[in-house]
Amino acid sequence: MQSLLSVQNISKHFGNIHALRNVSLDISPKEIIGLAGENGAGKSTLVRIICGALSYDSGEMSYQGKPYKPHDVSNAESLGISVFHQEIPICPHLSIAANVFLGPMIPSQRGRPDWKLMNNRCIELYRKFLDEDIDPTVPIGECSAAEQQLALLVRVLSRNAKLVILDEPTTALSAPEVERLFDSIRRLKDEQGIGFIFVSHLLDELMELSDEIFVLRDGENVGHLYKAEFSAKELSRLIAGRSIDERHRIAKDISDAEIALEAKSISLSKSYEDISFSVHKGEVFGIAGLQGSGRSEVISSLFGLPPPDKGSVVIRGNDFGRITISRAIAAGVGYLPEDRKTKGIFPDLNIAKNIGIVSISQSKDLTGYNEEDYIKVANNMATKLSIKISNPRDYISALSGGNQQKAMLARWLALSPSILVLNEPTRGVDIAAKAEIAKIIFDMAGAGCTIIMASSEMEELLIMCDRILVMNRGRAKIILEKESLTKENLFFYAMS
Amino acid sequence: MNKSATKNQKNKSRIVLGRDIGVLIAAILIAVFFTIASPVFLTAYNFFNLLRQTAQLGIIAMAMTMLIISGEFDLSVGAIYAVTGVVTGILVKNMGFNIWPAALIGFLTALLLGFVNGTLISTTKINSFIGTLSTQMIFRGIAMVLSQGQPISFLQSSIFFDAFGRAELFGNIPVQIFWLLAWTLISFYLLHRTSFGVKVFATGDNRLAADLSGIKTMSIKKTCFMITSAAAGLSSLISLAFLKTVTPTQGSGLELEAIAAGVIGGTSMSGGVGSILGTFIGTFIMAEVRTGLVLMGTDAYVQDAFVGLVIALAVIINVRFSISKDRT
Amino acid sequence: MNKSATKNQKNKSRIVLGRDIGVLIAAILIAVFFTIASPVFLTAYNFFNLLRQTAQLGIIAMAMTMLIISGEFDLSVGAIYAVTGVVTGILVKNMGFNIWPAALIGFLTALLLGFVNGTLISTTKINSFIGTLSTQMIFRGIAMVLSQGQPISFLQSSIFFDAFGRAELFGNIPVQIFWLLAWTLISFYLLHRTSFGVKVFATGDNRLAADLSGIKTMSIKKTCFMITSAAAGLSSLISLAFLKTVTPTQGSGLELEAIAAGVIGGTSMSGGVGSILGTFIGTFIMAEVRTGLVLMGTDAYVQDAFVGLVIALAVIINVRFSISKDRT
Amino acid sequence: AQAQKRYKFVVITHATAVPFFVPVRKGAEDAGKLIGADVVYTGPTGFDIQQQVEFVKSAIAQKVDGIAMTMPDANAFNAVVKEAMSKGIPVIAINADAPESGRLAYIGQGNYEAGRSMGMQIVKLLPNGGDVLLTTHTAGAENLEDRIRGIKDVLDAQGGKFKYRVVATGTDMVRAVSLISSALQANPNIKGMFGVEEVTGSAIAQIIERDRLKGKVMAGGFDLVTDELVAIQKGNMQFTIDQQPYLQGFQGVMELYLLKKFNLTPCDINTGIAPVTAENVNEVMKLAAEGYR
Ligand SMILES: Nc1ncnc2c1ncn2[C@@H]1O[C@H](COP(=O)(O)OP(=O)(O)OP(=O)(O)O)[C@@H](O)[C@H]1O
Ligand SMILES: Nc1ncnc2c1ncn2[C@@H]1O[C@H](COP(=O)(O)OP(=O)(O)OP(=O)(O)O)[C@@H](O)[C@H]1O
Ligand SMILES: [Mg+2]
Ligand SMILES: [Mg+2]
Repeated sequence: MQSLLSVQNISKHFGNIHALRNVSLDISPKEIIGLAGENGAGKSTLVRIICGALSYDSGEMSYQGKPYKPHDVSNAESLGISVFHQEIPICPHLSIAANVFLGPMIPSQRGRPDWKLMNNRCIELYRKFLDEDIDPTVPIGECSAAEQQLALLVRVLSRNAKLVILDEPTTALSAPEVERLFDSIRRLKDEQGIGFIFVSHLLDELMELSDEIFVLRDGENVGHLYKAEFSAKELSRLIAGRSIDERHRIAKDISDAEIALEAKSISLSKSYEDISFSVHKGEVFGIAGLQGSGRSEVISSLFGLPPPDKGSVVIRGNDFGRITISRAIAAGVGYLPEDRKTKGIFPDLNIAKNIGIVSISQSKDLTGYNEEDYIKVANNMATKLSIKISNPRDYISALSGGNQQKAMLARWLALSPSILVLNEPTRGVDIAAKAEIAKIIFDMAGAGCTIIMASSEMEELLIMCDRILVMNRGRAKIILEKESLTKENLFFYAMS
Repeated sequence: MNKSATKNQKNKSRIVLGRDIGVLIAAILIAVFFTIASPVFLTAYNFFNLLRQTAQLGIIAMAMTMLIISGEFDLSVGAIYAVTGVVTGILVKNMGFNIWPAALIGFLTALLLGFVNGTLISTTKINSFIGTLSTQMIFRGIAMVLSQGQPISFLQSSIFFDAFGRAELFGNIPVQIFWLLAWTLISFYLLHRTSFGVKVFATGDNRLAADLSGIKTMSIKKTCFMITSAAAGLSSLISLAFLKTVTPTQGSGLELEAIAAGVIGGTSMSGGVGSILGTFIGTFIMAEVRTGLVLMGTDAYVQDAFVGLVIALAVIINVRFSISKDRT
Repeated sequence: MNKSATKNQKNKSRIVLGRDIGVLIAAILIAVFFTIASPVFLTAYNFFNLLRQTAQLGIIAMAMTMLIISGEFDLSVGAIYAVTGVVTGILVKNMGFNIWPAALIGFLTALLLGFVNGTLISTTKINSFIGTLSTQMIFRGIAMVLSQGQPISFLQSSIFFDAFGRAELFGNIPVQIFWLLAWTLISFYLLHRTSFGVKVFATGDNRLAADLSGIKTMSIKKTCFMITSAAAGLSSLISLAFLKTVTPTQGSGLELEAIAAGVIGGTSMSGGVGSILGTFIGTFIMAEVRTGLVLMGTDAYVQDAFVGLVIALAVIINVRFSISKDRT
Repeated sequence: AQAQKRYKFVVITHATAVPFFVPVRKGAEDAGKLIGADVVYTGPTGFDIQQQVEFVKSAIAQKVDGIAMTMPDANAFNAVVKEAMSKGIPVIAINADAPESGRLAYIGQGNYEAGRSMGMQIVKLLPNGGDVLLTTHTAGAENLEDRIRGIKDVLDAQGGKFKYRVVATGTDMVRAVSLISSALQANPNIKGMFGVEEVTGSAIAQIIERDRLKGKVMAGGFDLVTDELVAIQKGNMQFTIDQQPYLQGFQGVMELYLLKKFNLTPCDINTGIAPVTAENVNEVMKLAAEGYR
């Protein structure tokens, strides 16, 4: 069969970073190609080159047998290439329908955008791809991250494309949503002969969906596996360049350790109601639940974002009626936000300042700031957490996603907090880094730090936590521990 | 399910009028206040006076609103306003042109300056505050040099002056009001009823997202700059026809007023949010306050202070209003 | 290894001087140009002239830079400058105060107005463009009402006038230059060598992230507003001492010049990026261009246009320069 | 003796963008041509004393042969004028005077005087007094405030016959027209409207013409812009005050030249204030078009 897109020896550099070196890839119609690689391997760069958003230095592409050199995004789109981008680029004030149909050619009638048609089409598309009913006129900025991600997925799937590229499309989705999405993808592939390129850090997803997997490392092709050759072990070895030992949490019995944090019947209107739990010193406590279950609202409330309206949070015996960020920090609580880009990093500050910022924020305004001190701290943390940095004076944006995430953790670890609240600690992070972050968390817990984490990846919670609170529609369903801590239980309580 | 359904109802009403209703109420309240304070406020004469003021600023403010929605703004608009008038003036006065072609050339000059702004900002990606501040100084210099600092008067009569600024339709409606309404309709249609409008919103809302969906954000911005300069040109011709005179210093400060009118009307300085009707009412509020204060006999020294106060209040109310809506 | 080593070298130099080196080179090139064009340019007399001009604007511009880095800016700074002078003036003239306490009260008034700005912007979260545009009008109104539109002259003599604006140190160095240098050092220390400075950068770079790291971004912004108003107050006292007169209209347009000076010096209008030295040089460039054009005998009408051109060029060069650096 | 030294004189005004100063500039440049000297006209675009001082300093740096400048503040220029004089650069005040500064002479007639002159015209037009509007484009602008003060002093001296109100409009003429006509509406008893500069003066002319108030409301303005002169021709407006700015620039340069060349001591010249009325408007118009008035 004639190949749909063939990429040959593409190279691309940004300044003195070689993002891609002689990368090649081949995809036929009716085929799903998996694209794997650690953070910064060049996956998104390749995607952006294929869709015309970036130029490249050398190499060739051909599309449907003809030489292909897109000069911009709309050019690629008009040829039937449609892309879901990793950064979830939405226009928050526009409606879902507008975001779905946004482009150089907005459906219109006599020059006027045809909202009726778009709204109706939008409803149909959601039914078809996701089996969901929605109101397409809601401004998308008011939707959750998952809903936004779904909207952009509907968008790419609706374009009648011949080649669809999905760059980490599932990071905000829950398992059932992922399943529905995968069903649609398979259906489109079979019924319409569409080719897919699928980028993900989750090996299970990759292996489940893909027909072939290409692996990139440091901007180069390092492997190409056919379906029959798929194995998690081999894949992770190719991605990381070494074998990764995934460690499970060896559950400890800490039930008689002192209580570090206790939530006493906390509620937040429209988010969650009457949640109680207590976490012991040195424990890793997980909070699970589907999107919209109130999981991330509960965990961010522990850091005052916003504080619960009712109930109280007791931290090491101190009752914080209303908990605020500064009170939480003073009480030794650290918080890792779920969205690194908008809530975590300071793109124009260097790595040392990014790591040192919390201790800087806690020092008096007129304290002298000596960069050398913070460079030392940064170097220290870099060794401890094996963050790959060449110079702490570089901007943090020079780091790969996984290393940025470790730097975010380092920000708090530098203060040796007694409680760490982690919201999606490994979102968008590659498997090697994920394993390392898990190790860091275990070490912290071993040293007596209390960890409370929320994640949309149930597997991750199962691997890492001593106990898991399962939430469903704003309410606590159960706290699973020891023997009851199984995948089946987790799913059962989360979905019931 | 139920919850999200009621939420949707609310949202729908917002798209149609919600955002503008706050400003509208403010405009009415202010009118009521001044009517009580001064009996003259609510007369046809005064009303047309108000609208005439609204015309000149409003045409520019509505275009500026589009530009702000697209994520930029233009501090040189007052200088473009001056250049248009001066170019037209010297063509007529020193070079013996007929007023019609002279005005056309003046208008085209405005477009050209808008093109310069658009190209400067969209290709170098410098911030529009500083970019258009510098072109403001340059354009103003052009007006000064061309006119040698002198005002230019038009002594001849031509139907041009009637058509653009002097005629009174149906006996007492100043022709400016016709231009204002025409421009409002065109802008409204362009921004709220065409694909171009949707692209303008998208560009200002999230440039990256717009780029990645294939919208040529650079050319959208450039077009918005040119629409703004066209508005400055038109407004300048209207003022020229009305006054039969132009000065090289005219229009200074107009840019800030135009931006303020837009923001009072609910336009967000960070782009992606705004409406033509809101700006229309915003401009009307500015004129109301200015005129009302004069009618009440307020001290000349505090008038601007009051206008400032009203701007601050209007914006705070609008922000509160839209925050509380957005956060539900 | 080798590659990354050279990269590090580059980075180090960037942080120490890199960002400012571009502006410095521009300042030197401009100086060379004017020295060739006019022999008077490179004289001690003219140099001190330049620095004296730099003093008044520079003090404000450096504070404004901090404010811009924190993510806001202040259009009311020229009005605060006027209020400070007027308050001091009427205390001395109408109420018989001694100049020292009068100046102190004037200065405290400036701080108070800065506090008003800071509170308005940080609690209502309205955009600082429109927020401080409205307080600009209000503050200017206060200056007008207090002075009844009249200038106020100081006839007495006091060491105050020498200390702030009239003395010449070592025979020929105007005392303003001392104030400028003192303020530069303090600002430099505050912004680049204290925790406060890092918090300012963090606040402007990513407010959400700063909040989550425990920085009280609201109070940081408020403090920056007050530092800016303190600068306006100080600068106003220096000018008052130098001229021995104040007018209620003084300082109009100062805000735009201060912002422009900062941006020429590499400050980013979107916050999180900037430096005191850069702004110092930026202010110096503005003074150089103004003075150089006068020395060359440029026509009065085109001077501002040239200044605009230089601003545009300086900013474009700076943007190019820093884009290519940032993205490597 | 040295061969013909070419003198260089600088004329500095406090707001070069103001049309008022255009004849000042022309007068100064004409004088320069006449005597074969270089005349540079400069100054801040908008009113700014601090900046004006810097312009003077720049002139000193250039070691020019003389400075003719406006001094719109009683004390602000004292130091810089002394500095110039001590370096052998003669300084003459034009248009606005600061006697304490140590300048050699003053050429012109002040804004306060001009205001008084307008006040007297108003009294002549409205012998029975009444309500009048005084209009200004910028409240607080020094020169305009002086004129207003002059008018008020004359009107106040009429024993309470006059009631006046100051309306500030901003420099935009369209808005000026609107606001002034609103003010007129608010008080139907108004007998006269008088603008203290050309913007509101022209606006008043517009209103009289548009609302057909010719003869019903007296009107006057400042400066010799075409709009006002035409209005006087048509009888819409009764007078405008001319400060003869050409003379200020011309004589300023002449006196500097005579001092340098023949050591003739500069002396004050009253350039007079010439109200332009229907009687002399036609000749003035011709001269104004040529830039002399
Ligand atoms: N616009 C850019 N300017 C400079 N460097 C860039 C740019 N975009 C990407 N890079 C660099 O190119 C390399 C590849 O980045 P890319 O985003 O393609 O990685 P990725 O494989 O998608 O990683 P992730 O799994 O984190 O999404 C990284 O080192 C990144 O820092
Ligand atoms: N999905 C959507 N996103 C954004 N705006 C929308 C959407 N759907 C409808 N609108 C807006 O709602 C309004 C009503 O749209 P609709 O197409 O139903 O009205 P219409 O009656 O056809 O329009 P008109 O009033 O111009 O005749 C329009 O202003 C349109 O812009
Ligand atoms: Mg990436
Ligand atoms: Mg990627």
